[in-house]
Amino acid sequence: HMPILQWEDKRGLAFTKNNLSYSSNALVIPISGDYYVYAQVTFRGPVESSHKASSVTEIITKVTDSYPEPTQLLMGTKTLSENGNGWFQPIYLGAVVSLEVGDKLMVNVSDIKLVDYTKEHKTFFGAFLL
Amino acid sequence: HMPILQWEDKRGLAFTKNNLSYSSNALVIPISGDYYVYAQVTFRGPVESSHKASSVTEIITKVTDSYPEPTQLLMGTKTLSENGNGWFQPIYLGAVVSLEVGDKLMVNVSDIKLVDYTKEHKTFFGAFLL
Amino acid sequence: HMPILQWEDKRGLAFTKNNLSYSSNALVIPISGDYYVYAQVTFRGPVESSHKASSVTEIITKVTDSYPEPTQLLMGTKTLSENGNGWFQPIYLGAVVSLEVGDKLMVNVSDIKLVDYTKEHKTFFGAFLL
Amino acid sequence: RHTDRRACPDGMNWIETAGHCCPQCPAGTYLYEPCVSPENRSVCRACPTGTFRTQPNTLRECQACYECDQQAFQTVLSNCSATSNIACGCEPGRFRVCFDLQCSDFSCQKCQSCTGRLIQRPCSEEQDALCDSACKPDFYREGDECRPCPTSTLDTCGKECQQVCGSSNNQGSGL
Repeated sequence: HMPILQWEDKRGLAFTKNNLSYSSNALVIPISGDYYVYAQVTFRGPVESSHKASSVTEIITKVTDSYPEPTQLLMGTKTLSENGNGWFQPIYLGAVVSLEVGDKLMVNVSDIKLVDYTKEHKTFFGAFLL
Repeated sequence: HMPILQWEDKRGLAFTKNNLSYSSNALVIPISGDYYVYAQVTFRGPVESSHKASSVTEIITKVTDSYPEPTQLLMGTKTLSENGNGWFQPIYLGAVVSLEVGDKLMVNVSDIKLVDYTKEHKTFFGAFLL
Repeated sequence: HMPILQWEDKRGLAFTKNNLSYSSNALVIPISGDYYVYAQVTFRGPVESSHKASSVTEIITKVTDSYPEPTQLLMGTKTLSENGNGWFQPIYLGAVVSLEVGDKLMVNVSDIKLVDYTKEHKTFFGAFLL
Repeated sequence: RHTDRRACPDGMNWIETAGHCCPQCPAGTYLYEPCVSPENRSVCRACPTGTFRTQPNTLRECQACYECDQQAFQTVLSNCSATSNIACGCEPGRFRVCFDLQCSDFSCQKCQSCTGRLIQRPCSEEQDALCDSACKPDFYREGDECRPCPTSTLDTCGKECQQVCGSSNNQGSGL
């Protein structure tokens, strides 16, 4: 499993809750329906501690009571051609998905140490009911 | 003309139809109005048969009865700096466009052999009425 | 401050105003509420006059009567690994933000000379009320 | 009579939901509830920890503080307070490499060590150290490095080393 991105709730990573509740790193769906779900993760490196990353991946995942396994809803994945010096790379994802009340949405990333969490307008996650 | 991306309905390329009908590779608009139209195409290479691509392009196009020519609505185009070894690269596009009932929306790509069809959460296309 | 992208109304940069009014380079919010705000800027280079850019940045900014300083709402920033030859690169941003009537939205870019203005479907900016 | 929404007196802002002007909340606070009338006070609340407002305002929430990028060897120069955002710098022995003109994003690169050379300008937050091009006394050049003269016999060292270290050696002056 890819690590799940933690969304600091109190301080509010740009995290548009517009009446969606948030618990243990996931957006909880209050009413069933079609939602436009979106997330941007800004990756940056190199970072000593993590092996030399050759690509970065962001996945919006759904966990639902009616199915034991998480479902991958949307994936953005890109190879890195930066040669050693500092690099930045945002990945934006967004699409309409049908969700049931109680479903949980999460963002998984290939390597959490490569995520730029320092500014809330660079890494964000949200959804709205159509 | 750039080739049109085929949205294999059965194999279910992530294709949110939410009451939009789909026929011969196009989303057909059921009611006139402002729609948020979006598409992501994940490109990957190199692929032997296709010449060495130096860039990838994705275009959301509209075909309408009231005008003989297709209209390019949105375009995402990026040069490739990957030097020979394997690469992959998503392009996401989305915006509000005014559409008439019966208009058809399609996704054109620079080289269809470079499109990663394998997973529906990597290449998707949809729209919703505001 | 980063330069503000000019949205030439006449030349019609793809700029979906759907009942939002536009004045002096900014989208003016007519009614308070949650909006999905989005913008894509296609950058291209190299351009002689501008120093060798090592990265490109796009920021959607808000100016409001309730606060004397602009607020950065969304930021997409990417390093360039293209080595000298021609390159182009889109950055797309979109998210839900709460806005008050009279608030103004603008797009700032790291270097205005690197923005590809030529086609309105490559660089666009808009918003819609949820 | 409604004043035009722009024409609030200094220190006051138009509040759309109230339909009149209200006093601004001071820096470090946000507008919890508008004043009941322009003559009354606005109800302001302190920014919760981890958020800030540097200016007087009538906003409904404070802005989230940035964080320093520990993975990229940044350190906190000054903590986020209710009235000021966090300020980040580089760990000792590193200097800033800016990604853009404003240097809002930067990485912290290791300072060069000038081994065997005189330091023309020490490493600082803003820029790398500047080393003298020539080697220090008792050091000889090998490629673009300066190596200390061997204290024992000179037979293993190359031409450059012989030249530099040979002369100084018979004065027995070590380092």
